[in-house]
Amino acid sequence: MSSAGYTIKLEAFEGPLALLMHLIEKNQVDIYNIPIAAITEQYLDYLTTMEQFNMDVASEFLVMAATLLQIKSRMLLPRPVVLEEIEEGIDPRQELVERLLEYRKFKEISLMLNTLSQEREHFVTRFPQEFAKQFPLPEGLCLDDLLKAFAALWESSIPEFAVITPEQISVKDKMYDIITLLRNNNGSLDFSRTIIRTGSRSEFIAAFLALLELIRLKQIVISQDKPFAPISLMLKE
Amino acid sequence: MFNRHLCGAIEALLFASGQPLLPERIAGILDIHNDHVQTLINDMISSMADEKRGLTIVEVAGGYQLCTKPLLFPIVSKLADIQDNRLSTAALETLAIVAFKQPVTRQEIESIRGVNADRVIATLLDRLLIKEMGRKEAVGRPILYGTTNEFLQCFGLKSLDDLPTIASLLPTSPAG
Amino acid sequence: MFNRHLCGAIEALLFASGQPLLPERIAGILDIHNDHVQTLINDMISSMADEKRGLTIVEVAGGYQLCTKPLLFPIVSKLADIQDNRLSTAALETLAIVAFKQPVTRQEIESIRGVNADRVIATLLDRLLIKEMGRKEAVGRPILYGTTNEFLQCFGLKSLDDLPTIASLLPTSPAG
Repeated sequence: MSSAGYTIKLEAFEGPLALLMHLIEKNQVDIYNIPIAAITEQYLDYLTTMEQFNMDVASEFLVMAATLLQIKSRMLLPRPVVLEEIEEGIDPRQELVERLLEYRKFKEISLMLNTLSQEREHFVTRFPQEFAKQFPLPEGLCLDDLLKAFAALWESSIPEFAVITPEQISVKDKMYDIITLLRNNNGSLDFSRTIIRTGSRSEFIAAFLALLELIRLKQIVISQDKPFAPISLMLKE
Repeated sequence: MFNRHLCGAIEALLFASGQPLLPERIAGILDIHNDHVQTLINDMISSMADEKRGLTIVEVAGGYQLCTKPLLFPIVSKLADIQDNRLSTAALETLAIVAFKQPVTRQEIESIRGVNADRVIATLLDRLLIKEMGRKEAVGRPILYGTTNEFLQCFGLKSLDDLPTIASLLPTSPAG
Repeated sequence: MFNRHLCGAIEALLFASGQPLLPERIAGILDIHNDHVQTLINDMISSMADEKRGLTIVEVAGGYQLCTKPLLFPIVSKLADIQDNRLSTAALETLAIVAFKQPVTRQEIESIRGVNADRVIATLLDRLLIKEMGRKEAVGRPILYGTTNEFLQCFGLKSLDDLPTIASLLPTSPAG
Protein backbone atom coordinates (compact mmCIF):
# COMPACT_ATOMS: atom_id res chain seq x y z
CA MET A 1 0.00 0.00 0.00
CA SER A 2 1.69 3.17 -1.10
CA SER A 3 0.71 6.73 -0.51
CA ALA A 4 1.06 7.42 -4.21
CA GLY A 5 -2.36 8.21 -5.57
CA TYR A 6 -3.74 8.38 -2.06
CA THR A 7 -5.39 11.73 -1.66
CA ILE A 8 -6.27 13.02 1.73
CA LYS A 9 -9.51 14.82 2.00
CA LEU A 10 -8.55 17.43 4.55
CA GLU A 11 -10.94 16.79 7.38
CA ALA A 12 -10.51 18.13 10.84
CA PHE A 13 -9.93 15.28 13.24
CA GLU A 14 -10.63 15.69 16.91
CA GLY A 15 -7.39 13.97 17.81
CA PRO A 16 -4.75 11.49 16.72
CA LEU A 17 -6.91 8.49 17.62
CA ALA A 18 -9.78 9.81 15.51
CA LEU A 19 -7.38 10.25 12.58
CA LEU A 20 -5.91 6.77 13.02
CA MET A 21 -9.36 5.17 13.18
CA HIS A 22 -10.23 7.02 10.00
CA LEU A 23 -7.14 5.69 8.22
CA ILE A 24 -7.79 2.14 9.44
CA GLU A 25 -11.38 2.26 8.24
CA LYS A 26 -10.41 3.90 4.97
CA ASN A 27 -7.80 1.24 4.22
CA GLN A 28 -10.12 -1.49 5.44
CA VAL A 29 -7.38 -3.12 7.45
CA ASP A 30 -7.68 -5.40 10.45
CA ILE A 31 -7.36 -3.40 13.63
CA TYR A 32 -5.58 -6.38 15.27
CA ASN A 33 -3.02 -6.49 12.45
CA ILE A 34 -2.36 -2.91 11.43
CA PRO A 35 0.10 -2.49 8.49
CA ILE A 36 2.06 -0.04 10.58
CA ALA A 37 4.41 1.22 7.84
CA ALA A 38 1.60 2.18 5.48
CA ILE A 39 -0.60 3.71 8.17
CA THR A 40 2.32 5.69 9.60
CA GLU A 41 3.10 7.05 6.17
CA GLN A 42 -0.48 8.16 5.63
CA TYR A 43 -0.63 9.63 9.10
CA LEU A 44 2.50 11.71 8.46
CA ASP A 45 1.17 12.77 5.06
CA TYR A 46 -1.91 14.10 6.78
CA LEU A 47 0.15 16.13 9.24
CA THR A 48 2.20 17.56 6.35
CA THR A 49 -0.96 18.54 4.51
CA MET A 50 -2.30 20.19 7.66
CA GLU A 51 0.90 22.22 7.87
CA GLN A 52 0.67 23.18 4.20
CA PHE A 53 -2.77 24.56 4.90
CA ASN A 54 -1.34 26.44 7.86
CA MET A 55 -3.49 24.49 10.26
CA ASP A 56 -2.18 24.21 13.78
CA VAL A 57 -0.98 20.70 14.37
CA ALA A 58 -1.77 20.03 18.01
CA SER A 59 1.01 18.48 20.04
CA GLU A 60 -1.07 15.33 20.59
CA PHE A 61 -0.77 14.58 16.85
CA LEU A 62 3.01 14.88 17.01
CA VAL A 63 3.24 12.62 20.04
CA MET A 64 1.26 9.98 18.15
CA ALA A 65 3.53 10.41 15.11
CA ALA A 66 6.53 9.67 17.31
CA THR A 67 4.78 6.63 18.78
CA LEU A 68 3.98 5.29 15.30
CA LEU A 69 7.56 5.75 14.13
CA GLN A 70 8.84 3.98 17.21
CA ILE A 71 6.52 1.03 16.68
CA LYS A 72 7.53 0.89 13.03
CA SER A 73 11.23 0.80 13.85
CA ARG A 74 10.73 -1.86 16.53
CA MET A 75 8.93 -4.03 14.01
CA LEU A 76 11.72 -3.61 11.47
CA LEU A 77 14.50 -4.50 13.91
CA PRO A 78 15.72 -8.03 13.49
CA ARG A 79 15.43 -9.63 16.87
CA PRO A 80 17.71 -12.30 18.22
CA VAL A 81 16.01 -15.67 18.46
CA VAL A 82 16.42 -15.84 22.25
CA LEU A 83 14.94 -12.44 22.80
CA GLU A 84 12.09 -13.28 20.51
CA GLU A 85 11.25 -16.29 22.61
CA ILE A 86 11.18 -14.19 25.75
CA GLU A 87 9.03 -11.57 24.17
CA GLU A 88 6.81 -14.12 22.54
CA GLY A 89 3.33 -12.79 22.09
CA ILE A 90 4.32 -9.20 22.72
CA ASP A 91 3.57 -7.25 19.60
CA PRO A 92 4.96 -3.69 19.52
CA ARG A 93 1.54 -2.63 18.25
CA GLN A 94 -0.33 -4.12 21.18
CA GLU A 95 -0.63 -1.01 23.34
CA LEU A 96 -1.74 1.10 20.40
CA VAL A 97 -4.31 -1.50 19.38
CA GLU A 98 -5.72 -1.52 22.91
CA ARG A 99 -6.02 2.26 22.91
CA LEU A 100 -7.72 2.17 19.51
CA LEU A 101 -10.15 -0.52 20.63
CA GLU A 102 -11.02 1.46 23.76
CA TYR A 103 -11.45 4.60 21.68
CA ARG A 104 -13.56 2.78 19.11
CA LYS A 105 -15.80 1.38 21.84
CA PHE A 106 -16.62 4.86 23.14
CA LYS A 107 -16.99 6.19 19.62
CA GLU A 108 -19.62 3.53 18.98
CA ILE A 109 -21.35 4.30 22.26
CA SER A 110 -21.39 7.98 21.33
CA LEU A 111 -23.10 7.15 18.04
CA MET A 112 -25.74 5.18 19.91
CA LEU A 113 -26.21 8.05 22.33
CA ASN A 114 -26.68 10.31 19.34
CA THR A 115 -29.39 8.02 17.98
CA LEU A 116 -31.07 7.96 21.39
CA SER A 117 -31.03 11.74 21.64
CA GLN A 118 -32.52 12.04 18.18
CA GLU A 119 -35.30 9.62 19.13
CA ARG A 120 -35.83 11.52 22.35
CA GLU A 121 -36.09 14.82 20.45
CA HIS A 122 -39.25 13.52 18.87
CA PHE A 123 -40.87 13.68 22.29
CA VAL A 124 -41.30 17.42 22.56
CA THR A 125 -41.43 18.67 26.13
CA ARG A 126 -42.39 21.91 27.70
CA PHE A 127 -40.49 24.47 29.73
CA PRO A 128 -41.28 24.31 33.42
CA GLN A 129 -43.80 26.81 34.67
CA GLU A 130 -42.24 29.53 36.80
CA PHE A 131 -43.45 29.77 40.34
CA ALA A 132 -42.51 32.47 42.81
CA LYS A 133 -40.10 31.13 45.41
CA GLN A 134 -41.85 30.19 48.59
CA PHE A 135 -40.17 30.93 51.88
CA PRO A 136 -41.95 29.29 54.75
CA LEU A 137 -41.51 31.29 57.94
CA PRO A 138 -38.64 30.18 60.12
CA GLU A 139 -39.79 27.91 62.92
CA GLY A 140 -38.74 27.44 66.50
CA LEU A 141 -37.55 30.99 67.07
CA CYS A 142 -38.43 33.04 70.14
CA LEU A 143 -37.79 36.49 71.51
CA ASP A 144 -34.80 35.14 73.36
CA ASP A 145 -33.02 34.35 70.07
CA LEU A 146 -33.54 37.90 68.93
CA LEU A 147 -32.25 39.29 72.20
CA LYS A 148 -29.19 37.07 72.05
CA ALA A 149 -28.42 38.23 68.52
CA PHE A 150 -28.74 41.83 69.58
CA ALA A 151 -26.65 41.29 72.69
CA ALA A 152 -23.93 39.64 70.61
CA LEU A 153 -23.80 42.67 68.36
CA TRP A 154 -23.73 45.01 71.29
CA GLU A 155 -20.93 43.10 72.95
CA SER A 156 -18.87 42.99 69.79
CA SER A 157 -19.06 46.77 69.53
CA ILE A 158 -17.80 47.29 73.11
CA PRO A 159 -14.58 45.32 73.35
CA GLU A 160 -14.20 45.64 77.14
CA PHE A 161 -17.50 43.84 77.67
CA ALA A 162 -16.66 41.18 75.15
CA VAL A 163 -18.25 38.09 76.56
CA ILE A 164 -17.22 35.17 74.41
CA THR A 165 -20.39 33.50 73.26
CA PRO A 166 -20.19 30.52 71.03
CA GLU A 167 -21.21 32.02 67.74
CA GLN A 168 -21.54 30.50 64.35
CA ILE A 169 -19.81 32.58 61.73
CA SER A 170 -19.90 30.93 58.37
CA VAL A 171 -16.96 31.07 55.98
CA LYS A 172 -19.36 32.42 53.36
CA ASP A 173 -20.35 35.37 55.59
CA LYS A 174 -16.71 35.99 56.31
CA MET A 175 -15.81 36.03 52.61
CA TYR A 176 -18.52 38.61 52.18
CA ASP A 177 -17.17 40.63 55.12
CA ILE A 178 -13.64 40.60 53.75
CA ILE A 179 -14.66 41.78 50.28
CA THR A 180 -16.82 44.54 51.76
CA LEU A 181 -14.08 45.70 54.11
CA LEU A 182 -11.57 45.70 51.26
CA ARG A 183 -13.93 47.75 49.10
CA ASN A 184 -14.40 50.23 51.96
CA ASN A 185 -10.64 50.48 52.43
CA ASN A 186 -9.53 51.21 48.90
CA GLY A 187 -8.80 47.58 48.24
CA SER A 188 -6.19 46.83 50.87
CA LEU A 189 -6.41 45.72 54.46
CA ASP A 190 -4.55 43.93 57.25
CA PHE A 191 -5.89 40.46 57.96
CA SER A 192 -6.28 41.31 61.66
CA ARG A 193 -8.80 43.98 60.75
CA THR A 194 -11.15 41.40 59.27
CA ILE A 195 -11.97 40.10 62.77
CA ILE A 196 -14.85 42.44 63.37
CA ARG A 197 -17.68 40.54 64.91
CA THR A 198 -16.68 38.79 68.08
CA GLY A 199 -12.93 38.53 67.95
CA SER A 200 -13.41 34.91 68.91
CA ARG A 201 -11.19 32.05 67.90
CA SER A 202 -13.98 30.61 65.77
CA GLU A 203 -14.28 33.90 63.95
CA PHE A 204 -10.53 33.91 63.40
CA ILE A 205 -10.68 30.42 61.92
CA ALA A 206 -13.65 31.34 59.71
CA ALA A 207 -11.80 34.44 58.53
CA PHE A 208 -8.69 32.42 57.73
CA LEU A 209 -10.66 29.82 55.77
CA ALA A 210 -12.48 32.62 53.95
CA LEU A 211 -9.11 34.16 53.11
CA LEU A 212 -7.87 30.90 51.61
CA GLU A 213 -11.05 30.48 49.59
CA LEU A 214 -10.84 34.04 48.23
CA ILE A 215 -7.25 33.45 47.20
CA ARG A 216 -8.29 30.25 45.47
CA LEU A 217 -11.05 32.12 43.65
CA LYS A 218 -8.44 34.72 42.67
CA GLN A 219 -10.51 37.50 44.21
CA ILE A 220 -7.73 38.71 46.47
CA VAL A 221 -3.98 38.46 46.77
CA ILE A 222 -2.01 38.49 49.98
CA SER A 223 1.47 39.48 51.00
CA GLN A 224 3.53 39.02 54.12
CA ASP A 225 6.97 40.58 54.72
CA LYS A 226 8.28 37.75 56.85
CA PRO A 227 6.87 34.77 58.74
CA PHE A 228 4.44 35.83 61.50
CA ALA A 229 4.37 39.39 60.15
CA PRO A 230 0.93 40.92 59.54
CA ILE A 231 -0.77 39.57 56.43
CA SER A 232 -1.89 42.26 53.99
CA LEU A 233 -4.89 41.59 51.80
CA MET A 234 -5.40 43.20 48.43
CA LEU A 235 -8.53 43.16 46.33
CA LYS A 236 -7.92 41.84 42.84
CA GLU A 237 -10.48 43.52 40.57
CA MET B 1 -66.25 13.77 14.35
CA PHE B 2 -64.29 12.36 11.44
CA ASN B 3 -61.19 14.46 12.07
CA ARG B 4 -60.37 13.14 15.52
CA HIS B 5 -56.66 12.83 14.78
CA LEU B 6 -56.48 16.60 14.12
CA CYS B 7 -57.45 17.19 17.76
CA GLY B 8 -54.35 15.24 18.74
CA ALA B 9 -52.21 17.33 16.42
CA ILE B 10 -53.65 20.57 17.84
CA GLU B 11 -53.06 19.40 21.39
CA ALA B 12 -49.43 18.61 20.53
CA LEU B 13 -48.95 21.97 18.82
CA LEU B 14 -50.41 23.95 21.72
CA PHE B 15 -48.32 21.96 24.18
CA ALA B 16 -45.05 22.40 22.31
CA SER B 17 -45.65 26.07 21.61
CA GLY B 18 -46.25 27.13 25.19
CA GLN B 19 -47.25 30.54 23.83
CA PRO B 20 -50.77 31.25 22.56
CA LEU B 21 -51.10 30.06 18.95
CA LEU B 22 -53.17 32.01 16.43
CA PRO B 23 -55.87 29.91 14.72
CA GLU B 24 -54.39 30.90 11.34
CA ARG B 25 -51.05 29.47 12.39
CA ILE B 26 -52.63 26.16 13.41
CA ALA B 27 -54.71 26.12 10.22
CA GLY B 28 -51.56 26.77 8.16
CA ILE B 29 -49.56 23.98 9.77
CA LEU B 30 -52.39 21.45 9.50
CA ASP B 31 -53.44 22.69 6.06
CA ILE B 32 -57.08 23.08 7.08
CA HIS B 33 -59.52 25.98 7.14
CA ASN B 34 -59.54 28.51 10.03
CA ASP B 35 -63.17 27.74 10.83
CA HIS B 36 -62.30 24.11 11.07
CA VAL B 37 -59.67 24.94 13.72
CA GLN B 38 -62.30 26.78 15.79
CA THR B 39 -64.69 23.83 15.59
CA LEU B 40 -62.00 21.35 16.57
CA ILE B 41 -60.86 23.48 19.50
CA ASN B 42 -64.43 23.90 20.78
CA ASP B 43 -64.79 20.15 20.61
CA MET B 44 -61.51 19.74 22.52
CA ILE B 45 -62.54 22.23 25.20
CA SER B 46 -65.74 20.31 25.90
CA SER B 47 -63.97 16.98 26.15
CA MET B 48 -61.34 18.54 28.43
CA ALA B 49 -64.11 19.53 30.85
CA ASP B 50 -64.07 15.92 32.07
CA GLU B 51 -62.62 15.75 35.58
CA LYS B 52 -60.15 13.17 34.32
CA ARG B 53 -58.40 15.99 32.47
CA GLY B 54 -56.19 18.58 34.19
CA LEU B 55 -55.69 20.89 31.24
CA THR B 56 -57.89 23.22 29.30
CA ILE B 57 -57.56 25.59 26.35
CA VAL B 58 -57.99 29.33 26.90
CA GLU B 59 -58.43 32.00 24.29
CA VAL B 60 -55.84 34.65 24.94
CA ALA B 61 -54.22 37.41 22.91
CA GLY B 62 -56.19 36.35 19.86
CA GLY B 63 -54.84 32.84 20.06
CA TYR B 64 -55.28 29.58 21.93
CA GLN B 65 -53.15 28.44 24.80
CA LEU B 66 -53.00 25.16 26.66
CA CYS B 67 -52.93 25.59 30.44
CA THR B 68 -53.84 23.87 33.68
CA LYS B 69 -57.41 24.22 34.90
CA PRO B 70 -57.72 27.12 37.37
CA LEU B 71 -59.51 24.77 39.76
CA LEU B 72 -56.26 22.79 40.09
CA PHE B 73 -54.05 25.77 40.90
CA PRO B 74 -53.85 24.97 44.63
CA ILE B 75 -52.39 21.57 43.71
CA VAL B 76 -50.15 22.82 40.90
CA SER B 77 -48.67 25.58 43.06
CA LYS B 78 -47.33 22.91 45.41
CA LEU B 79 -44.63 22.36 42.80
CA ALA B 80 -43.03 25.65 43.81
CA ASP B 81 -39.64 25.14 45.37
CA ILE B 82 -39.83 25.39 49.08
CA GLN B 83 -36.79 27.28 50.25
CA ASP B 84 -34.77 26.52 53.34
CA ASN B 85 -36.44 28.27 56.25
CA ARG B 86 -33.49 28.64 58.61
CA LEU B 87 -32.02 32.05 59.33
CA SER B 88 -28.27 32.59 59.18
CA THR B 89 -26.46 34.36 62.00
CA ALA B 90 -26.11 37.40 59.75
CA ALA B 91 -29.85 37.38 59.02
CA LEU B 92 -30.77 37.03 62.68
CA GLU B 93 -28.38 39.85 63.68
CA THR B 94 -29.78 42.13 61.02
CA LEU B 95 -33.33 41.22 61.96
CA ALA B 96 -32.49 42.07 65.59
CA ILE B 97 -31.22 45.50 64.54
CA VAL B 98 -34.30 46.16 62.43
CA ALA B 99 -36.58 44.95 65.23
CA PHE B 100 -35.08 47.08 67.97
CA LYS B 101 -34.17 50.18 65.98
CA GLN B 102 -36.99 50.40 63.42
CA PRO B 103 -37.46 52.32 61.24
CA VAL B 104 -33.84 51.92 60.23
CA THR B 105 -31.82 52.45 57.03
CA ARG B 106 -29.38 50.08 55.40
CA GLN B 107 -26.54 52.43 56.27
CA GLU B 108 -27.48 52.34 59.95
CA ILE B 109 -27.58 48.54 59.90
CA GLU B 110 -24.18 48.46 58.22
CA SER B 111 -22.64 50.85 60.72
CA ILE B 112 -23.70 48.55 63.56
CA ARG B 113 -22.69 45.28 61.92
CA GLY B 114 -19.64 46.75 60.22
CA VAL B 115 -20.33 44.93 56.97
CA ASN B 116 -22.36 45.30 53.81
CA ALA B 117 -26.02 44.43 54.37
CA ASP B 118 -27.38 44.34 50.81
CA ARG B 119 -27.64 40.60 50.54
CA VAL B 120 -29.02 39.97 54.00
CA ILE B 121 -31.65 42.73 53.61
CA ALA B 122 -32.72 41.21 50.29
CA THR B 123 -33.08 37.82 52.00
CA LEU B 124 -35.16 39.24 54.84
CA LEU B 125 -37.40 41.10 52.37
CA ASP B 126 -37.84 37.91 50.30
CA ARG B 127 -38.82 36.05 53.40
CA LEU B 128 -41.34 38.72 54.36
CA LEU B 129 -39.70 39.28 57.76
CA ILE B 130 -38.94 42.96 57.06
CA LYS B 131 -40.55 45.51 54.76
CA GLU B 132 -39.88 48.95 53.39
CA MET B 133 -41.51 51.70 55.47
CA GLY B 134 -40.94 54.78 53.36
CA ARG B 135 -37.84 56.93 53.12
CA LYS B 136 -35.78 58.89 55.59
CA GLU B 137 -35.67 62.64 55.12
CA ALA B 138 -31.90 62.71 54.76
CA VAL B 139 -29.31 62.93 52.01
CA GLY B 140 -30.13 60.36 49.31
CA ARG B 141 -33.51 59.69 50.94
CA PRO B 142 -32.51 56.18 52.03
CA ILE B 143 -35.16 53.49 52.41
CA LEU B 144 -36.36 52.77 55.94
CA TYR B 145 -36.96 49.18 57.03
CA GLY B 146 -39.22 47.78 59.69
CA THR B 147 -40.56 44.38 60.74
CA THR B 148 -43.71 42.73 59.40
CA ASN B 149 -46.66 40.82 60.80
CA GLU B 150 -44.91 37.65 59.71
CA PHE B 151 -42.01 38.69 61.92
CA LEU B 152 -44.34 38.92 64.94
CA GLN B 153 -45.86 35.55 64.08
CA CYS B 154 -42.45 33.99 63.73
CA PHE B 155 -41.21 35.11 67.14
CA GLY B 156 -44.55 34.51 68.86
CA LEU B 157 -45.15 38.20 69.59
CA LYS B 158 -48.59 39.76 69.83
CA SER B 159 -47.41 43.19 68.77
CA LEU B 160 -44.28 45.28 68.60
CA ASP B 161 -45.07 46.44 72.12
CA ASP B 162 -43.94 43.00 73.28
CA LEU B 163 -40.38 43.85 72.23
CA PRO B 164 -38.26 45.18 75.07
CA THR B 165 -36.84 48.66 74.57
CA ILE B 166 -33.19 49.06 73.73
CA ALA B 167 -32.60 50.95 76.97
CA SER B 168 -33.73 47.96 78.99
CA LEU B 169 -31.32 45.76 77.07
CA LEU B 170 -28.22 47.81 77.69
CA PRO B 171 -25.93 46.40 80.33
CA THR B 172 -25.89 48.55 83.43
CA SER B 173 -22.76 47.02 84.84
CA PRO B 174 -19.83 45.11 83.32
CA ALA B 175 -21.40 41.95 84.75
CA GLY B 176 -24.17 42.49 82.21
CA MET C 1 -61.97 4.07 38.33
CA PHE C 2 -63.30 6.04 41.27
CA ASN C 3 -60.30 8.38 41.43
CA ARG C 4 -60.78 9.98 38.05
CA HIS C 5 -60.18 13.48 39.35
CA LEU C 6 -56.68 12.46 40.47
CA CYS C 7 -55.80 11.80 36.81
CA GLY C 8 -56.70 15.42 36.13
CA ALA C 9 -54.50 16.59 38.98
CA ILE C 10 -51.59 14.46 37.75
CA GLU C 11 -51.98 15.79 34.23
CA ALA C 12 -51.90 19.36 35.55
CA LEU C 13 -48.84 18.64 37.71
CA LEU C 14 -46.91 17.04 34.85
CA PHE C 15 -47.85 19.91 32.56
CA ALA C 16 -46.75 22.61 34.99
CA SER C 17 -43.58 20.80 35.95
CA GLY C 18 -42.25 20.40 32.42
CA GLN C 19 -39.47 18.31 33.97
CA PRO C 20 -39.92 14.64 34.84
CA LEU C 21 -41.68 14.32 38.19
CA LEU C 22 -40.76 11.54 40.59
CA PRO C 23 -43.73 9.35 41.56
CA GLU C 24 -42.93 10.09 45.21
CA ARG C 25 -43.28 13.81 44.55
CA ILE C 26 -46.68 13.34 42.91
CA ALA C 27 -47.77 11.00 45.70
CA GLY C 28 -46.63 13.56 48.29
CA ILE C 29 -48.50 16.45 46.70
CA LEU C 30 -51.71 14.45 46.21
CA ASP C 31 -51.34 12.67 49.55
CA ILE C 32 -51.77 9.23 48.02
CA HIS C 33 -49.65 6.09 47.91
CA ASN C 34 -46.79 5.69 45.37
CA ASP C 35 -48.36 2.54 43.95
CA HIS C 36 -51.54 4.43 43.40
CA VAL C 37 -49.65 7.01 41.31
CA GLN C 38 -48.26 4.25 39.10
CA THR C 39 -51.72 2.78 38.58
CA LEU C 40 -53.23 6.15 37.73
CA ILE C 41 -50.43 6.98 35.30
CA ASN C 42 -50.75 3.63 33.55
CA ASP C 43 -54.44 4.32 33.21
CA MET C 44 -53.70 7.77 31.81
CA ILE C 45 -51.16 6.42 29.31
CA SER C 46 -53.71 4.00 27.91
CA SER C 47 -56.38 6.65 27.52
CA MET C 48 -53.82 8.97 25.90
CA ALA C 49 -53.23 6.35 23.22
CA ASP C 50 -56.45 7.56 21.60
CA GLU C 51 -55.68 9.42 18.36
CA LYS C 52 -57.70 12.35 19.69
CA ARG C 53 -54.85 12.99 22.10
CA GLY C 54 -51.53 14.54 21.08
CA LEU C 55 -49.67 14.00 24.33
CA THR C 56 -48.28 11.03 26.15
CA ILE C 57 -46.40 10.33 29.37
CA VAL C 58 -42.87 8.92 29.24
CA GLU C 59 -40.87 7.38 32.03
CA VAL C 60 -37.49 9.12 32.12
CA ALA C 61 -34.80 9.98 34.67
CA GLY C 62 -36.68 8.09 37.36
CA GLY C 63 -39.85 10.12 36.86
CA TYR C 64 -42.76 10.80 34.57
CA GLN C 65 -42.79 13.51 31.94
CA LEU C 66 -45.58 14.83 29.75
CA CYS C 67 -44.57 15.25 26.11
CA THR C 68 -45.94 15.19 22.60
CA LYS C 69 -46.34 11.85 20.82
CA PRO C 70 -43.31 11.08 18.62
CA LEU C 71 -45.73 10.28 15.79
CA LEU C 72 -46.69 13.95 15.72
CA PHE C 73 -43.11 15.23 15.60
CA PRO C 74 -43.29 16.11 11.88
CA ILE C 75 -46.22 18.42 12.66
CA VAL C 76 -44.85 19.82 15.91
CA SER C 77 -41.50 20.58 14.32
CA LYS C 78 -43.27 22.99 11.98
CA LEU C 79 -43.52 25.37 14.91
CA ALA C 80 -39.85 26.06 14.15
CA ASP C 81 -39.21 27.55 17.57
CA ILE C 82 -38.03 24.14 18.66
CA GLN C 83 -34.45 24.55 19.71
CA ASP C 84 -31.67 22.67 18.04
CA ASN C 85 -29.28 21.58 20.72
CA ARG C 86 -27.24 18.92 18.99
CA LEU C 87 -24.07 17.84 20.67
CA SER C 88 -20.75 17.83 18.82
CA THR C 89 -18.88 14.58 18.18
CA ALA C 90 -16.34 15.56 20.82
CA ALA C 91 -19.11 16.23 23.35
CA LEU C 92 -20.85 12.92 22.60
CA GLU C 93 -17.62 10.92 22.85
CA THR C 94 -16.70 12.57 26.13
CA LEU C 95 -20.21 12.04 27.45
CA ALA C 96 -20.00 8.36 26.48
CA ILE C 97 -16.79 8.01 28.50
CA VAL C 98 -18.21 9.86 31.52
CA ALA C 99 -21.40 7.82 31.39
CA PHE C 100 -19.69 4.43 31.35
CA LYS C 101 -16.64 5.17 33.49
CA GLN C 102 -18.12 7.48 36.12
CA PRO C 103 -16.80 8.76 38.39
CA VAL C 104 -13.96 9.67 36.04
CA THR C 105 -11.25 12.36 35.98
CA ARG C 106 -10.33 14.70 33.15
CA GLN C 107 -7.00 12.88 32.79
CA GLU C 108 -8.75 9.53 32.31
CA ILE C 109 -11.02 11.03 29.64
CA GLU C 110 -8.02 12.55 27.86
CA SER C 111 -6.10 9.30 27.86
CA ILE C 112 -9.00 7.54 26.13
CA ARG C 113 -9.72 10.26 23.57
CA GLY C 114 -6.09 11.24 23.10
CA VAL C 115 -6.85 14.96 23.21
CA ASN C 116 -7.22 17.75 25.73
CA ALA C 117 -10.69 17.72 27.28
CA ASP C 118 -10.82 21.09 29.09
CA ARG C 119 -13.15 22.81 26.69
CA VAL C 120 -15.50 19.92 26.07
CA ILE C 121 -15.83 19.29 29.82
CA ALA C 122 -16.68 22.97 30.31
CA THR C 123 -19.38 22.69 27.62
CA LEU C 124 -20.88 19.56 29.18
CA LEU C 125 -20.86 21.20 32.63
CA ASP C 126 -22.54 24.30 31.15
CA ARG C 127 -25.24 22.17 29.62
CA LEU C 128 -25.72 20.37 32.94
CA LEU C 129 -25.08 17.00 31.30
CA ILE C 130 -22.21 16.21 33.67
CA LYS C 131 -21.38 17.37 37.18
CA GLU C 132 -18.50 17.29 39.61
CA MET C 133 -18.73 14.38 42.00
CA GLY C 134 -15.98 15.12 44.48
CA ARG C 135 -12.28 14.45 44.12
CA LYS C 136 -10.20 11.36 43.53
CA GLU C 137 -7.86 10.33 46.32
CA ALA C 138 -4.78 10.53 44.11
CA VAL C 139 -1.94 12.93 43.43
CA GLY C 140 -3.33 16.41 42.81
CA ARG C 141 -6.79 15.29 44.03
CA PRO C 142 -8.30 15.59 40.53
CA ILE C 143 -12.01 16.36 40.15
CA LEU C 144 -14.27 13.40 39.40
CA TYR C 145 -17.10 13.79 36.91
CA GLY C 146 -20.39 11.93 36.56
CA THR C 147 -23.61 12.30 34.60
CA THR C 148 -26.67 14.25 35.74
CA ASN C 149 -30.40 13.85 35.69
CA GLU C 150 -30.42 16.09 32.59
CA PHE C 151 -28.19 13.53 30.90
CA LEU C 152 -30.82 10.84 31.48
CA GLN C 153 -33.49 13.18 30.15
CA CYS C 154 -31.50 14.16 27.09
CA PHE C 155 -31.16 10.53 26.03
CA GLY C 156 -34.55 9.36 27.28
CA LEU C 157 -33.04 6.96 29.83
CA LYS C 158 -35.01 5.82 32.87
CA SER C 159 -31.89 5.45 34.95
CA LEU C 160 -28.16 4.70 34.63
CA ASP C 161 -29.12 1.02 34.74
CA ASP C 162 -30.24 1.43 31.12
CA LEU C 163 -26.62 1.99 30.03
CA PRO C 164 -25.37 -1.63 30.01
CA THR C 165 -28.25 -2.46 27.67
CA ILE C 166 -26.90 0.13 25.25
CA ALA C 167 -23.39 -1.30 25.47
CA SER C 168 -24.68 -4.80 24.69
CA LEU C 169 -26.01 -3.47 21.40
CA LEU C 170 -22.60 -2.31 20.19
CA PRO C 171 -21.66 -3.46 16.66
CA THR C 172 -18.29 -4.74 17.87
CA SER C 173 -18.04 -6.95 20.90
CA PRO C 174 -17.41 -4.82 23.97
CA ALA C 175 -13.70 -5.41 24.28
CA GLY C 176 -12.50 -4.17 27.63
